[in-house]
This record gives sequence, C-alpha cells and structure tokens, in this order.
Amino acid sequence: MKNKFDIKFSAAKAEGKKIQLMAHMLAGYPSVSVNKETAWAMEQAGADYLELQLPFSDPLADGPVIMRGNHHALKKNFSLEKGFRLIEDLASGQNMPIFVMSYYNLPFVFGLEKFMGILEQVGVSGVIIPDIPFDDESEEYIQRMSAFKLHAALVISPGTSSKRLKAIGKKASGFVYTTLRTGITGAKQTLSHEGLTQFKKIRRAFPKKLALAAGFGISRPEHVKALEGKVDIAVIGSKLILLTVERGPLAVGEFISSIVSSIVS
Amino acid sequence: MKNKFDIKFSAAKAEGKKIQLMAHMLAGYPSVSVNKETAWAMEQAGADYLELQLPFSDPLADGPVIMRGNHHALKKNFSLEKGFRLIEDLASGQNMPIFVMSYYNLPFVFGLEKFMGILEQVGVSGVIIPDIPFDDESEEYIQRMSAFKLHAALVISPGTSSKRLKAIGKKASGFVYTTLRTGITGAKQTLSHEGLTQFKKIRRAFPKKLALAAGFGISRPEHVKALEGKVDIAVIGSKLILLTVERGPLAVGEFISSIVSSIVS
Amino acid sequence: MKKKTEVFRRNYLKKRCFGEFGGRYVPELLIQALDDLEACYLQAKTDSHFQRELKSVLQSYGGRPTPLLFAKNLSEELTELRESRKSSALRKQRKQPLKIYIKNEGILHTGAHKLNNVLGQALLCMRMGKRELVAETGAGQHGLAVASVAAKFKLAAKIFMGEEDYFRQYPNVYAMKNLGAKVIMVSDGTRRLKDAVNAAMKYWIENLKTTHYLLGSALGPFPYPLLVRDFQSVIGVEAKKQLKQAEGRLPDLLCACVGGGSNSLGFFTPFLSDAKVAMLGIEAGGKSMKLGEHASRMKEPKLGIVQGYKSYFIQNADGQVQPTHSISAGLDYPGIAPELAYLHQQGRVKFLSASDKEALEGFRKLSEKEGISPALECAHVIGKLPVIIQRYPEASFICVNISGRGDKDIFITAKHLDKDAWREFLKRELRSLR
Amino acid sequence: MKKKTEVFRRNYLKKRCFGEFGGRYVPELLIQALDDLEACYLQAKTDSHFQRELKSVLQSYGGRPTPLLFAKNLSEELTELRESRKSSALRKQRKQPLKIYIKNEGILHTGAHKLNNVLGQALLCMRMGKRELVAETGAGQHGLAVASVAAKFKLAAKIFMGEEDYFRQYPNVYAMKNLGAKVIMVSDGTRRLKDAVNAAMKYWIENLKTTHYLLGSALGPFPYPLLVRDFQSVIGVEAKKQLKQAEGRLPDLLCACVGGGSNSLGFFTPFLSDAKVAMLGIEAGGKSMKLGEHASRMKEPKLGIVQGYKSYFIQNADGQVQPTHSISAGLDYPGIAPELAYLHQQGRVKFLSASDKEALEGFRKLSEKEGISPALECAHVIGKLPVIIQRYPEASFICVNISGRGDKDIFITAKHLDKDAWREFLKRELRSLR
Ligand SMILES: Cc1ncc(COP(=O)(O)O)c(C=O)c1O
Ligand SMILES: Cc1ncc(COP(=O)(O)O)c(C=O)c1O
Repeated sequence: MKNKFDIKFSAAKAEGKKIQLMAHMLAGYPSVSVNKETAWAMEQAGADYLELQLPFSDPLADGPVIMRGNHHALKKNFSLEKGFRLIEDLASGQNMPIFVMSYYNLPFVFGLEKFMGILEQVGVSGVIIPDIPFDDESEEYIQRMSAFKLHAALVISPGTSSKRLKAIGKKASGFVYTTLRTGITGAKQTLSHEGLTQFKKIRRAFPKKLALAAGFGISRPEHVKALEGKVDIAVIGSKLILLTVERGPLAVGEFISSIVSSIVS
Repeated sequence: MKNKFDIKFSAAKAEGKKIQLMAHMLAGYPSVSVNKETAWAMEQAGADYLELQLPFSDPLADGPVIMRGNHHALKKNFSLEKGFRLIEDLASGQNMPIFVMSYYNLPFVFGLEKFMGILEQVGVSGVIIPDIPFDDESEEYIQRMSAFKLHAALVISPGTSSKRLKAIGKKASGFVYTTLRTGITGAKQTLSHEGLTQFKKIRRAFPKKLALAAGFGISRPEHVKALEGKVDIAVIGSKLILLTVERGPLAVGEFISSIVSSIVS
Repeated sequence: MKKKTEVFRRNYLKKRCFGEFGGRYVPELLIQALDDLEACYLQAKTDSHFQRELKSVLQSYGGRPTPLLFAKNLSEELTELRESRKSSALRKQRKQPLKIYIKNEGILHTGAHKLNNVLGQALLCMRMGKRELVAETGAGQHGLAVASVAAKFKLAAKIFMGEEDYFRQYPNVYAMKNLGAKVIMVSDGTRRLKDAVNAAMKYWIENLKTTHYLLGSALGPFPYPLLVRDFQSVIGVEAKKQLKQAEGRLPDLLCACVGGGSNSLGFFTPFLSDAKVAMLGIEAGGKSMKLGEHASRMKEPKLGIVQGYKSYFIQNADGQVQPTHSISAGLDYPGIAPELAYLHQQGRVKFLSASDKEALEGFRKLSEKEGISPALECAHVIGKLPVIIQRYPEASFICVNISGRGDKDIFITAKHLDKDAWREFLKRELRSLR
Repeated sequence: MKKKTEVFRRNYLKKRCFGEFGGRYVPELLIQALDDLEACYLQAKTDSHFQRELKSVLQSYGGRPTPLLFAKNLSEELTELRESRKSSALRKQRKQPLKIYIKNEGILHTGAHKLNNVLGQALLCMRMGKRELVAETGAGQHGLAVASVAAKFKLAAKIFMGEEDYFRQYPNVYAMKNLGAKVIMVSDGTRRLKDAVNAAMKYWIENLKTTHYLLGSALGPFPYPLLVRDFQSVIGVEAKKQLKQAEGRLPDLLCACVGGGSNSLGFFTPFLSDAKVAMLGIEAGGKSMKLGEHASRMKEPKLGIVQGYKSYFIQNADGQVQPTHSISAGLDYPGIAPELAYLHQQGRVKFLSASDKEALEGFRKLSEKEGISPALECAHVIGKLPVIIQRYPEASFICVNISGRGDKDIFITAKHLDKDAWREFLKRELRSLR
C-alpha cells in the first residue's frame, strides 16, 4: 500500500496545482463534534491535507492560541484514546491525507511502536513531531517511521544552516516543513520577510523531488499567494483554530475557499 | 545658714524618733495643684522629708508607675521652669526639708551651677541624682554641691561591695540612700530579703553619724516597721504616687498617718 | 518489535545525555542556539580568564565561599533521638555521636544557591555578545538572582512567572521590579513554574539572536543540565574541602532538597567518585501521595520527554504533565534533572520525600536549634532527619546543604505558624496604605 | 563659677570616655555589672583562645569575610554627573574617573553588621557564666541577630521592642519568635527604640546576676561603646585589606550611615590613623529639619547625658529627649555614639544628613545600578552620593559601607515605590488567611 500523501501529492503536481493547502486542526478543541464538522468543511472548501494536532500539556512550539486550545481540550478530558478514535473517524470519513502532529512525550509514554502501529493501521500518512529535532541519530527515527509507512515530516526554520539543510534533505521523508519565522505558531498580519526570502537557499539544499511545506503566521489569502511557486504546500494553523472557535466550521470553509479561489485566479 | 535637713535630722534623732519618713512626689503629676495639696497632706500626716522628683523623658532607675508619671507630666507640658516655681512654692509653703531628685541631664543641660544655685536659693536641702554613680571622681561633684550648701545624697544598692561602701561612706554628705532591692522603683507586696539583711554590712562600712535612708518597694506600714532600728529614714515612693493618682492627696495623708502611728505604737 | 525500539532509544541522541536521560528534544529552530551555547560553554570551561572572572564575581558579588557550620545542637538532639530508639541491649554499647554539618548557601547574595548558576550563565551570555536575559521563576529566587545580576552586568532581564506564583510570591516580584527587571505574568496552564518555563522558552525562540535563556535548574535541553550542574558544583567543591578540614575525613552522607535538582547536583557532584559517601535527595511530599498533592517524581518514576529533556515527570498515563503541590514554591516542579534520574537509576543517589508538615517542622527546628531559618525547600531535609538517621544507621557524619535562607517564605510560614498575629499585622499594614 | 564647672567636667570620669564624651552615668547598682563586663572584655581582648573562637564563629556562622565590590555602574554614573557639573574650562582637563567601592555587610547571616557585635558579646556573656541575653531592638535587625545567636549558643533571649516598632516591624518579631526568643513590647514613652533601651536596661538591672545586656550600638555606659566598636572593627580591618588589594592604596573617603554609630565606627576605626583617609557619617534627615521630623544629632549638636553616657542628643532646652523621625527604623535613635561625638569635635569625622527621599532614591539607585538592594539605613549614603562627591571634589576613590540588605524594609519601601500593587497583594494575603 502506497502512502496516501504520496499519491495525492504527485497527482496534484501532475495536475499543475501551483500550491496545495494543509489545514491544521486541534483534536478535542473546541470539541470532537466540531472537529468533524470542520474537517468536512475543509475538505469541501478544497483543502488538500489535514494536520491533526493531539493536545499536550506543554506544547513548546505553540503560540497562545494553539497552546490555550491544548489546555482547553485537556481540561475537557480529551484523552489519547479519544484522539485515536477521532483520527480513525476522520481517516475514514473524508479523503484528505492526515498528518498527526504532536509532541514527543505522547508517543513516547504510550509506546512508540504501539502508537505508530495504530496510526498506520487507520491510514494516517505521517507524523509531525516538532520536538524531535534533526540529528545524526534521528535518521533512526525516520527509518522507524518509514517501517510503519509513515512519513516523519521534519521541521526546519529560517535559521537552519545550509550545511544542516543538506543533511536534512538527505534524510527527509514526505515533506519538510519550514517555519516562516524563527518563532512559535500564531497568526500574524504580515508574513516575515526573513521567511519569504529563504526558499532559494532551502531549495538549493534539498533534492528536487522533496515536497516543501511552509507555515507559521499565514492568515490571509495574500499570504498563500505570496508562497506560490516557492513552496508546495502552505500550512494554515492558528488562523483556522481562531475561526473555528470564534465563527464556527462554516467560516473555516469560507476562508479556505477564498484562498483556493485566489490561487486559481 | 545651716542646711534644713541637718537641723531636722539631728532634732529628730535627739527626740529619739525610731525612724523618719521621706515622702516622694513627682512634680507635675498628676498636676501642680495636686502636688501642693499632697505636700500639705504629707506634712500634716507626719512625713519628715519631701523627695521631689523632676520629670525626665528617660528615667532610667524608675519602674512603670513613676516612669509613666514622668511621661504624663511632660506630655502635659511640665517644664523645668514650672518645676523651679513648684519647688519654691513648696519650700516656702511647708516645713519638710526638700530633696530634689532628678536625672543628671536636667542640671547638666540647664547648667549645673545655675541649677544648683537656684535650688540653694529657694532653700532646698539636697539633691538625689541616681545616674551619678559613686566614682573616684564624683568626689568633685559632692564638693561642688556642698559649696552650694546642698547635700549630694548618694545611692547604693544591696550589691555594692564592702570596699566600695567604705569609700562611699568617706565621701557621703547628708544621707546615703540604699535601695532595698537590686532593681528599679516600684511598690511591692513584700520587701526583698536581700534588702533587709544588708544593713549590718552597710552600717559597719559607714561612719556612725552618717544618716541612712532606704527605699524601693515600701508599700505597707509593716515594711516601715521592719526597717525600724535598721535605717534612719524610710523613703516611700511609687506607693504614694499610686495613691495620689488613684485616690487623691487625702488618701496619701491617711496612708502616711497609718505608718506614723504604727511607728509610734 | 520491542528490540527495534530499544535500538532506537539507545542510538537517538548518543551524546548529550546521562545514560538514557537528558538529550535535547526541542524544535529544530533551537538547535543552533543550543549549539552556540554549548560551544561557548565548552570554550569558557577551559578558559582560565573566564574561570578567574567567574571566581571573582562569585566572591565579590556573591559573597563566596559560603560557610560550613557544625550544627551542634541539632546533632546532640538527633544523637539522643537515635539512642532512645536503640534496643536496651544495644544501648549499652558506646554512644556514637552524630555530627551534622550544614553548608549554608543562604548566606549568598539574594539568599539562595541560584546565584552561582546565574553568575556563570550571565558571563556566558556576554561572551556570546548577547545583552538580554530571559528566565523563568517559581518562588522568585531564581528570578531575583537573574534580576540582580542583570542589573550588575547592565543586561536587560525578562522574568516569566506563573500567575499563581506571581501573586503568592509578590514580594519577590516587587524586588525584581526594583532591580529593573521586567516581570511577566503567565496565566496559562497550571499558572506555575512549569508554565513559566514554557513561556520563557517561547520568548527565547522568538528572540534567539539577542537573548540568552538563563534556565534556573539542571534540566531542560542540553547543554543546560551540564552547565547548570557545573556552575553549582562550587557548592560541593567548597564543602568537600571544608568538611575534610573540619573532621579530617569525608562525610558518610550528603543530603539536599531536590526541586529541579541544581543545588543537590552542585553539592553531590564533587563527591560522586567517593564511593563511601552516600547521597540522598529529598523531594516535596506535599500533603499526601495522591496525584496533585505532592511533587515527588521518584516515588513512582515515570519516564517522559517534556520541555526539551528526557527524565522522570509527574504525568498521567497519556503522558500529560500533571499539577503538583508543595508548601515550597521551589520544589513543586513536575520534572527532575536528567542527571539525577540517571544517578537514581545507577543507585548512586537515593530519594525520600518530606511532607509539608515535615518541612515546617524542619524550618522551626533549624531556627530554634541553630539560629538559622532555612528556606522551606531545604527545610524539607531538616524535617526529614529523624527518619534519615534511622535509614542510615551507620552514618555518623552527615552534611546537609541549606540551599537558601527562609526570609523569602515569611508569608507562607507566618500563615502556618503565627496566623492570628500575622493577620493583625497585615490588617494594620493595609490600613496604613489608605 | 564657669571655671569650677569645667574642672568638674574634666575630672569627673577621667577614664572611660572619649574626650568629654562617654562615661558611665548609671545608677550605682549597675557599676558592679559594668566593672565585671569591662574586666571580662579586657581579658578576652588579649586572650588568643577567645579571639580564635570569635573569628571562627564570625566565619562559620556569620559568613565572614564579607565582600568588597567595585560599584562600576554607580561609579560611571557619578563620574558623568561630576563631569557635567564642571565649568566648560575645567571640563577640558583630563576626566578623573570616580571609583566607588561597597563593603557589603548585607551578606552577613541575619542581614546586617549587627551580628558582628552580637557574636562577640554572646561569647562574653558565656565567659561571665551567664545564660540569658537581654537586648533592645528598633528595626529588629539587632534583635534578630541576638535571637539567632542565642539559639545557636543555647542562651535565653529577651528582646525589648517599642510598640511602634513591634507593629511596623512585625516580620522581624515573627522571625525572632521563631528563633525561640521572647519579644517584649514596650508601650512607654515614644514607644520606639529609645524606650526599648530603657526597658531592656531596667530588666537587666533587675536580673544582673543571670543576664547580660547585649547593647546593639556603640553607646550606653562604658565599656559598651568600646567593645561594640571593637567587635565591629572587623568591618574596617577587612575593608582596609581588600581596598589596598583592589587599588593598591587607601581610599580618599569612607562613608557610612550613622544610627547609634556602630557600623560607621567599625568601618572607620582601622583607618583613623591614616590621616589622608577622610570620613563621613550620614545621619537621617527625615522629612525636614524641624524638631521631631529628623534624627540628625549633628546638625546642631546638643550635649547631654542620657541612658548612661554623655554625647549629643536630640533634646529640648530643658534636656528632655525629643521624638525623632526617619524612614529607616535603624537611624531614628536620638543619641549618638560618644566616640563619634568626639571624632566630630576633633574634626576627624564629618557629618551630613540625607532625607527620607534621598534614602529611597539611594535604595533604588543601588538596586538598579548594582543589583544590590541596601537596607534603608545605608541607602541614605547612596542617596547622598551626588552631594558627597561635590563636597569632596578631590576624592576619587570612595568606599561606602553597606550595613545591611534591604529585604527587611519591604513593607516600607513597597509602600512608597509600589503602593497599589502592594495593597492588592496584602488584600489577597488577608483573604487567604480567612
Ligand atoms: C532555596 C531553594 N532551594 C532549592 C530550590 C530547588 O531547586 P533546585 O533543586 O534546582 O536546587 C529552589 C528553587 O527555587 C530554591 O529557591
Ligand atoms: C542595617 C542597619 N544599618 C545601620 C543601623 C544603624 O546602627 P549603627 O549606627 O549602630 O550602625 C542599623 C540599626 O538597626 C541597621 O539595622
């Protein structure tokens, strides 16, 4: 069985899609039922991939919006068990390839093998674990994931050195996620200049076929537009969480639609 | 002019009076007019001498009753000037020889010569300044006082060594005041055993003719009775202050009368 | 399948760990900064100029060396206690007098061992050409040290503090503000130290180029556990010399309280190779052993990876970090120094916990017996001594690290030990403010 | 007549005084006790065993030596200030950089220099075979030191404290109680330090055989001014050595705050014979120079004889001691060390006063510039430095004695510097006590 992400990504490329969208969602926030409605709205609006974050008590890379969402979900007794059930539901109920994002402690405590086994079984495409940085030894981690047919998406940032980028490019699987700022998650009015000028360096360091995703701070159609031709996938996070909580799943759909149409036009 | 104290003391001795009384009073407490009434009552009741204390902000040797009296008088703006006027009034308005008791700072700041000159002029018999301890050099002080025809009554205590007593005996003028306790002023239910057993030692150290007064803690006729034959003068302090303030000058008179009659009987 | 995981575990992060503990589990974007810090530290470590400068500020600013004191009265009381417990047969044997010494870090400027690490890291910060310090604080002792040193070295300082701590430790907030530091209240999560760490790290992530994150205990991602331990080791180095001088030999047992683990590691490290010296860490037992009512990570150690390092954490079955409780704000952190986890695994350092009640008792005991009021953190050790001497019947020469002085805890201890008078005092102060 | 009085003055108390100041103007019944103390002290002074023991407790219990620190930032700021005041002609000359050092007694156990004297006298107490200490305290720093040392040496301790001070310095009362001391509130007179001295002396008078009166400053009847000064001289002895080492020469100017006079005398004494070292004492200028609103005895010095010694006192024309005011409870005593009065008369030590406002400014300044929060007492000196450097244009190397740390003053400084937040904090604490 080929990974769903690979299939969809090559198809979109083949179609000549200028940029694809990965929509972020926080499990259990504000509730599982809203999660499901939101996923539906995202897909309808044209999102390509779903990044589903499992809440953790200490989400080190997350800004206020997502961090508070994490805490809220945990306070409402969101558990790993409920998380797995949600993933399963979403994996079967819609067609966007799913990346599960979480912090390392959750799979680590649950048991890495067991954890990844479950994800593989329900058809998840990969995992994003921001607190496993790239290291000589993380090769092992990437290999383990591929044994599970899961992509281990690595995260880089504008500060990552060319030397390191090269090494990462060699090992990376699925896509590499570059943050648009040296910072934490959070919607911003404008994208960081630092972030937008880095892609040449990154592309040069990476093998051509490796997919490149970018996120952190995307909150407007223009932001996505600015990334066109520079990266393959735009990841929208805090903005969607805010929309979900403040204005509901339909607003999320509308927002994604507006992006999709701006891309097409 | 002979010192009034000397005249009265030798007369009483000649009369065969077993023990004489020195009554203590605090100038300006509770008021000058009460002071005057009290002095009158004391004399009527048979007190022999008046110890008039001038209030000071920091009366080191005084227990709570007299200390608070000092502070009260000062709060009511009792001044040195008023003190001199009161001394003058008392010296002319009644016949008990007067000893002015105060702490050294008052004459020191006022000017020792000026201060003692005034006392001499109005006919005071002597001074008691408890914070001039006996010292090789206090000889000078005693001489100065005698130049003013003022007795400089020295104060000793049960702890004073025999050697020191001998030295003090040689220099003393008027009378020596022994405290009945190693402590501060204040009426007590019983006299200290330590105080009552010291007199032999003291008498032995002193020349025969030197008058001996004792005080600190005397609050009952029996106390005075117990001192009969041991000392020449019993000094009653805090008890009289308490009576004055709580029950008025007449009660002071009654109390002194009761002592006088207990002595006579 | 099991085996594969183990290989993975063993290999991942081959270096930068103590056995399986430690590591640097952080977002990629922190790696460069951690590398820079590590390189800077490793250089500084062998740079005699740096070491001289550090020694000089530890002395002239900090007040080092701190004294070692024979706790004569405490020793006598505990000797009697131990005697009274002996069976009558044993009691006839020679009486073995206990000797308890205290190493008094409470003498240090700002009142706790925290300063040792802060001075070291502040020098590193300047060596890296950075002019801003960011730090977390719980009780406020670390923050106070950071604020003070920042003032002295003309560095900007941002101190993150959980909302709970901000209000209950307001006197330290006030002191930090006076020193010119900016104190930022953190209202997320448990609103305690752990969340202050999260917030400080995030601020750092956003300002890597100009700021140094001055972590306050021997934890977090590498190289923090290493350098904090090293900077704190001055405690043990001094104590070792002083103890030898005092008794002509090394002690049988060292005891220290364990929050993050910096004072204990600093105290223990120079003795690690002395096999005959036993070591005991005391954790906060809080009100009970129920989850949420204590901060003892070693009672039932649960391995985890949180805030950048692998160690034992107080967490639920899902791996979610759980709230803790301790009467002392310096011991209620849910994680523990990876090196201590390792030393525990190796059996080199043992652990016990002392309850809030024992801590208060320890506070009173040292005050009354030796005229030294300890910080509530190390008061846990004193309060536990009656049990400790029973657990270590062979130990007759013991040294306790007093990590800080007790002044800072007045609002907590007075509440317990002198409630009515304290209430009246506060009322009077309030009236005087109107 | 004038001449006779002078002869009297000169002769009375030929010994036991500094020029005309000092003496022992006490009731006869104290003489024996003072003689005993004097004899004991003079013996101890030359007894190497005593001196060794004192040195040992100063180190192991007290934390001596205390550090000397170059106050670099403060020096720079004051150098600039001095430059900016120069006429433009002069400004062209070479810039003379100011070097300000601080001797930090705030590092000492219990937070102030008071401990030096307390340790010395406590040893004397035991040497005399006495087992009870009685002491007065104002701010509570002396009482805290006495309570601590009493605990350590297993002596009973009774601490007298004016009602005003008892309530405004309640945190120290609480600390003393914790240490096992008995704190007795004095509700007479001004209900302040002076009255606590009276009460303590009276308690002593009533219990001479068993108690030692541990006077807290270099005043009172002989031999107190002598022995307190001597015990405090360790400050100056250390500072002299440290200053020489730091700059290769002696400083131009020494500055210290003056309450009773013990920290200043302890600091100055070892430099007295160094004619080139100028010395400056800073008194509490309070709110204004109106009687009752300050505690400056040297502005218009009035000779008096109070509490057993002859010196300058704040008193009215009748010789009644008058109320004083200072923001710092340690500087509001109406008398001054007789030796300082003498040194002032000789022109060896000069005096200035700093207002409450200047003291608060000094508190902030040292906190912000050097990361050291001084006690409000010595904060007076820091706050006065801008004036001092103007008065001493030739002085380029200055050392300030920081007599204590500022923690103790939090209830006072917070009231002034952080009123609203402090009020909210107190309210919250009160609620938590219900
Ligand atoms: C006085 C004191 N002791 C101990 C600790 C605990 O920290 P650590 O275990 O890192 O020494 C703290 C932390 O704030 C502290 O302030
Ligand atoms: C910190 C501090 N400095 C100074 C003083 C003033 O006393 P002295 O002039 O005797 O040093 C005190 C008195 O309480 C004090 O606590």
